[in-house]
Amino acid sequence: METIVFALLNGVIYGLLLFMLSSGLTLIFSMMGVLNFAHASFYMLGAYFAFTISGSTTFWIALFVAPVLVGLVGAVVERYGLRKVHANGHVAELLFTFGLAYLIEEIVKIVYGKTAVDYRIPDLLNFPAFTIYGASFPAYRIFMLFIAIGMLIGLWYLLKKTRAGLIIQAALTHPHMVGHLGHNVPLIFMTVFGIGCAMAGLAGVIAGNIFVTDPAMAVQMGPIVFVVVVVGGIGSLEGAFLASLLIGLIQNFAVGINASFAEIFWFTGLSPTSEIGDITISSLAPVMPFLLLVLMLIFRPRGLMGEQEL
Amino acid sequence: MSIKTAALAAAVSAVAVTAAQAEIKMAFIDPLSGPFGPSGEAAYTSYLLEAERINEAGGVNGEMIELTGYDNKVNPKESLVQLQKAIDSGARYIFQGNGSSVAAAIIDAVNKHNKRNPGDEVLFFNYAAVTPAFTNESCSFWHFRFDAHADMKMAAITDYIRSQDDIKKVYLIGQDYIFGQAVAAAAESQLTEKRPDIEIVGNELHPLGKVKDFTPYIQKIISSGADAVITGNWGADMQLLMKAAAESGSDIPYMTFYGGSLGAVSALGEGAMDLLYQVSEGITNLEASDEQYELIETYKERFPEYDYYYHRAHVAMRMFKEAAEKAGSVDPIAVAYALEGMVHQDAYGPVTMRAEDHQAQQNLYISTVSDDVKYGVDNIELGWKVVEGGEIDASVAEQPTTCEMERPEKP
Amino acid sequence: MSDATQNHADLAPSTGAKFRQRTLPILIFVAIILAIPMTDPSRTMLTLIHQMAINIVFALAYNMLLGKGGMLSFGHAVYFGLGGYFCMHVMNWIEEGSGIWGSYPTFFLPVMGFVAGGLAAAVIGSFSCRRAGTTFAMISLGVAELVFSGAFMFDSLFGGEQGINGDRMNGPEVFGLSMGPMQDIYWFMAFWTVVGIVAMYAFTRTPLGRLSEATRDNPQRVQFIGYNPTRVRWLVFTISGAFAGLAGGMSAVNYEIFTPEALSLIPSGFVLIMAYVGGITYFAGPIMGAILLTYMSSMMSDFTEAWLLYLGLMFVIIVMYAPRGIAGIVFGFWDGLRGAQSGEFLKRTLIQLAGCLLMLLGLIVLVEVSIRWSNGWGEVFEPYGMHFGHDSILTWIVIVVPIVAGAAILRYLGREKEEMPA
Amino acid sequence: MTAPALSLKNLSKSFGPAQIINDVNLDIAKGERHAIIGPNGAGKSTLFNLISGLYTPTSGTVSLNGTLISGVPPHEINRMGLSRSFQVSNIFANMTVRENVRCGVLHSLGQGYSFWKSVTSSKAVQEKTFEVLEHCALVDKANTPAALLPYADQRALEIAITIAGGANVILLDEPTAGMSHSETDRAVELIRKSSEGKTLVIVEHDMGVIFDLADRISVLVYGEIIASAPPSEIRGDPKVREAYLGDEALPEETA
Repeated sequence: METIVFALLNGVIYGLLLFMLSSGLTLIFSMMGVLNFAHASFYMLGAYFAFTISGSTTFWIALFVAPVLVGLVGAVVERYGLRKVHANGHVAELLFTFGLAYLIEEIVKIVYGKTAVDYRIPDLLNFPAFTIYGASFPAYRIFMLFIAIGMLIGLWYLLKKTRAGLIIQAALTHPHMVGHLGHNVPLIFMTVFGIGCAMAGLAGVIAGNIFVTDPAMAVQMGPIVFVVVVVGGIGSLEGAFLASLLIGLIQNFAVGINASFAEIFWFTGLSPTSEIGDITISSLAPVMPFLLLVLMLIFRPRGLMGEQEL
Repeated sequence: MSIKTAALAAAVSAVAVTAAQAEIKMAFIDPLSGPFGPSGEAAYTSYLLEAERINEAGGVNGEMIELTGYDNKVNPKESLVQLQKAIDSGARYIFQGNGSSVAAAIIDAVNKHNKRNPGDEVLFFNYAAVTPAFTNESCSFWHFRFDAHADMKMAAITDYIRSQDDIKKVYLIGQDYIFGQAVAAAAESQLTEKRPDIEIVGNELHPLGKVKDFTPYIQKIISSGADAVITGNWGADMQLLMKAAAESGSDIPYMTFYGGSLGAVSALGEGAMDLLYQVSEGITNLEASDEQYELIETYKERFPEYDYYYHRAHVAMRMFKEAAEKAGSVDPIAVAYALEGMVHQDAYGPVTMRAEDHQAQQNLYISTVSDDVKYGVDNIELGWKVVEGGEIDASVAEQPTTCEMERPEKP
Repeated sequence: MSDATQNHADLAPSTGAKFRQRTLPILIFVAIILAIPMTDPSRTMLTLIHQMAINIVFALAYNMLLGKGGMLSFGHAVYFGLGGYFCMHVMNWIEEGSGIWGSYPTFFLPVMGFVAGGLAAAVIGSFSCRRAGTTFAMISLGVAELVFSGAFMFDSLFGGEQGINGDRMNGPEVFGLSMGPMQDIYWFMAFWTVVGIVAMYAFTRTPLGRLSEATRDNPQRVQFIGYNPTRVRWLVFTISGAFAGLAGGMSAVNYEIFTPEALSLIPSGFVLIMAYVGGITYFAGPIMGAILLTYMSSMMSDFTEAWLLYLGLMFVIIVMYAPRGIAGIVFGFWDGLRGAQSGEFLKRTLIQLAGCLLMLLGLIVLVEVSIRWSNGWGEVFEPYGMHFGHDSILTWIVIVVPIVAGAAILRYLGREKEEMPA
Repeated sequence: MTAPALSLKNLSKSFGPAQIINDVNLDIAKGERHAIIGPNGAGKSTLFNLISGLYTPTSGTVSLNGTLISGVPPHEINRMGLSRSFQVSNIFANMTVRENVRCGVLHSLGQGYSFWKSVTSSKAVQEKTFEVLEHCALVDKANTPAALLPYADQRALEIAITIAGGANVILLDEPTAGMSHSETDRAVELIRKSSEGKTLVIVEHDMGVIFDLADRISVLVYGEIIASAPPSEIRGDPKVREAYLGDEALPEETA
């Protein structure tokens, strides 16, 4: 029972965090056709910016300023980088963002050093929120939950209730039509790219301190975000949301399960000392998202909510 | 960061100044970046300081030591690339410690190199890779270990647990590679032998250096009802484990190999007292000579970011010097023979380099965190203090060896 | 209408042209390989050459996918790694002498890598090659991560963190090579590099090789000449995986160790950069890229800590301004020199070069000064006896002036070109 | 009685709510030159895509020489002897003209997916390539990169690739679109020559071309065939006049 409660709590938080990243990636991809390989690098930038800002001011200022800065960086990258390679097709754009991920990591290493920085959670939130089954649950994680839900509502409001959102939605479904409506398409692209990056940055701000803020955080997060987008169905925000939660929950549930293959597949006579029999579900946790990806590709290539086959 | 590295730069330049007359090239191959970067750097600084002191005192047989650091990112293959580079640049003495997988690869590569390039031999001084096999079935003449291996450290821990009657359930957590597996196996077999009534309620191996949030593991430990946790974790895996334990309000004692790793104590804070235990070959707060205190203080002054932790790095350097002087040569084979069976009078008791397996035998100390100490760690007031009954004599920790060593011809 | 005497043979390039374009470069390459040992290279040099050899074969194998097949993969090291791993196991079987393996020469280990890499690619490709373009790229990334993290679960296959190691000095000797000393390995590397290059070049001349290019350019049309583009992609993927496995086998013999990191995204990314920087539209491009980048990674890292930053910058600049890579620049320069207005062309190129060099100068000073400042070791960037502190005004002049001047020159040239009548 | 070369039975295709092809029935006999005409948006290209296998019909069937081919992937249909061209030039732009044609030749000469022999090793491939090039008057440009060809030659190359595989049913999608008069004449000549002894289905806007070439004409309007008859009858058909020819007496589309 306690395993379930813990896995549920941690899974939802992690899942929402994944959604903060994957929603930006989905927005950018479905509008511009650009698969932003450097998306997780903006997540990393968010954490580092927040570390710097909260060092000289407070965490609360960083919470607002850092994502905005990351968004601005994103907009600059779109305006002076991506736009130039746009003519060479999507693969060239993907390569550009791939190189960008490299660059950001190296610049971060130069500016902040190769090892982790001491980005701490604010003292105000550094207390146990409640205790269940003997383990206390940190208040900061509850705070993360609220931020993530807040962002979710904000995104929903932006897309459904504002004029900008309507244009974005129109652009999502009919990318070629928006230009005819007299809207400045390059400006829309730049804005969407910036907003997507800012959301990744916000995720970095709130996750950098409970995980580790080091130059490897982008590389570790990147592939999982891609998995989320493919599993959810490319271009579908709802799909990305479901896939994020699904992967967050699966990974956290897996950690909590000690059963080994030998115990699960006892009927096959698998020996618990054999290499396969010895594998426990909890040790499978890091592989789960990728396993899910491959299974999805084989059995349901369009993803959870995708409209078409990839 | 800037304070730390300024001092490091000073050390680098101090060693570099002597480079003009350098004769003995040594290579330090360990992580200098990434999650285990601080572990490597903490040891590197100790070596640099000791090399500098030896050079100031006239060097080894009048020759100066030049030590170069190589970053291997705790990756065995990268280590071999760096090892090749080091050998190509003339290094004949290799120091490495972080990661038994790396040490295994280096032992293998050094064996091959020495076989294929007679007259060009290389020695490997292992200061922290403690998988027992290196001085047992896979022992090598070219390998010397200055740290107690996992079975020895576990013997010290289990010896202590033997007297702790309130520990009934033990949880094992470790890194998923040869070292972590060796620790778990040693804990299981030694506990069943010394305390058959203890129940092992969990035996968890997690990926090395990849887990960013240990909270789910800690929650699992708490719900298992364990009375104590035994872990061989080191580097970031140790620090993050403690961070998660502190966040979850865990009050279970942790018996660790590397609780002294950077940042583990400060992660727990006051909560570490009587909860975090470590086994080591010496701690700064032990009664020692003024000379030793002076070394500790010099180190802290030079490298304020780190604590004096890698005492064995100094021991390894000094034993090399003694052996080279005894042999009257810095030729690796001669030095190796001189090291065999050598007894070094150290600040924390004698260190014997056992000839049959090249495993150093030394006293071990179980310590816990206390606020009543001479030297704190992590730049806070808390520091390590030996627990009652925590002085484990070298003979208690000594383990038999299965090593059948092949020796080259004596020069 | 053509006259009756003309026949199909006249359409193919003449024998002379074929020799110039195809045979001659390979002969020159072989001559260089034969000449190198005469210079009595140092161990460091040999280490570097062996790494280059492995990377040349790997980058060419990769370019079969990206350049010739139009498939961008972020996980090609998987096949390199699996091929190499299999070779490590074979190496150990040779050492044990079990079964027929006892009489298998280590010299031919790359053949085993080829087989293993090909098989792995055939299996994985059977589902990943159903898509093309960016989706294929994403899938390749996911599959690579799956294989990489899965590798830690099967220690008997992958050896866990410490990997699998072996000893290449076992099994029967061939060509009188004991495979121990580096000089022996040199001939091993030379042999397999030439075999790899010739075989992969030959592949581009086969029907499948041509179809691979056709599928890259126009998969729809390929369907209507009777071919299944998915099948073409799958076959190309398999063969490319096999050659990556061959390179893995070369690496297994060279390092005598394989660790799961060999399957990870880092080598996958590096091979992509090698191939792309070299120039994916030319067969020789990846060779140039492999040589240059191996050299950079091994030598530049001794000169500057920021070499990865320079690498990233170079990659991004090439993606933005020279998508045909270094080979494109070299061949473009060659064509320009031989073109009608070679004088004008040379002048333009030189000015362009000057602009680039100026910008590069400023950039290098900027990076080097900031890396030293950030390290905080108190070290100062002092090239050629000059002194650039991060706090001196001179330093900032040396940074800003060349960058602005260089940018201005390049901009001016760019404008001039636009105004030129087409 | 031999089966018709192509037979469409109750063929329908819809995309979502939009019904593009509606219950088309059409038999095309072997050796017939059949033209399909109709206003823009009538579904001519969709019909071609259905026949050539690019789309799967929503309902109904397509048979080639009596064999059911609806639902069969395009490359297999091609191997069964049906080849098509495209409305916009759909060639391998990075290859030379000769290489383009050679790609088209490969499969019919049993080269399969082979990667163990050189593409130049087969004499049959070389000869057939030359023959096709000669047939389409492209020999002089054989070594020109396809992307650099003049427009009319690109169209000729499109036809060359289409016939290179020796298919006996050939679908041409507006082969003369955008050509000048003299170029059109040359193209018609080429088409006539290429389709000798074969079944030809052609979509065309140029009525001159149609009435010159076709044995029979089908008129497609809003996804339905409203008439199918020899040219002379079509000209006089009041339904056709009303639906199609009425507003543009003899439409001569310019590009």
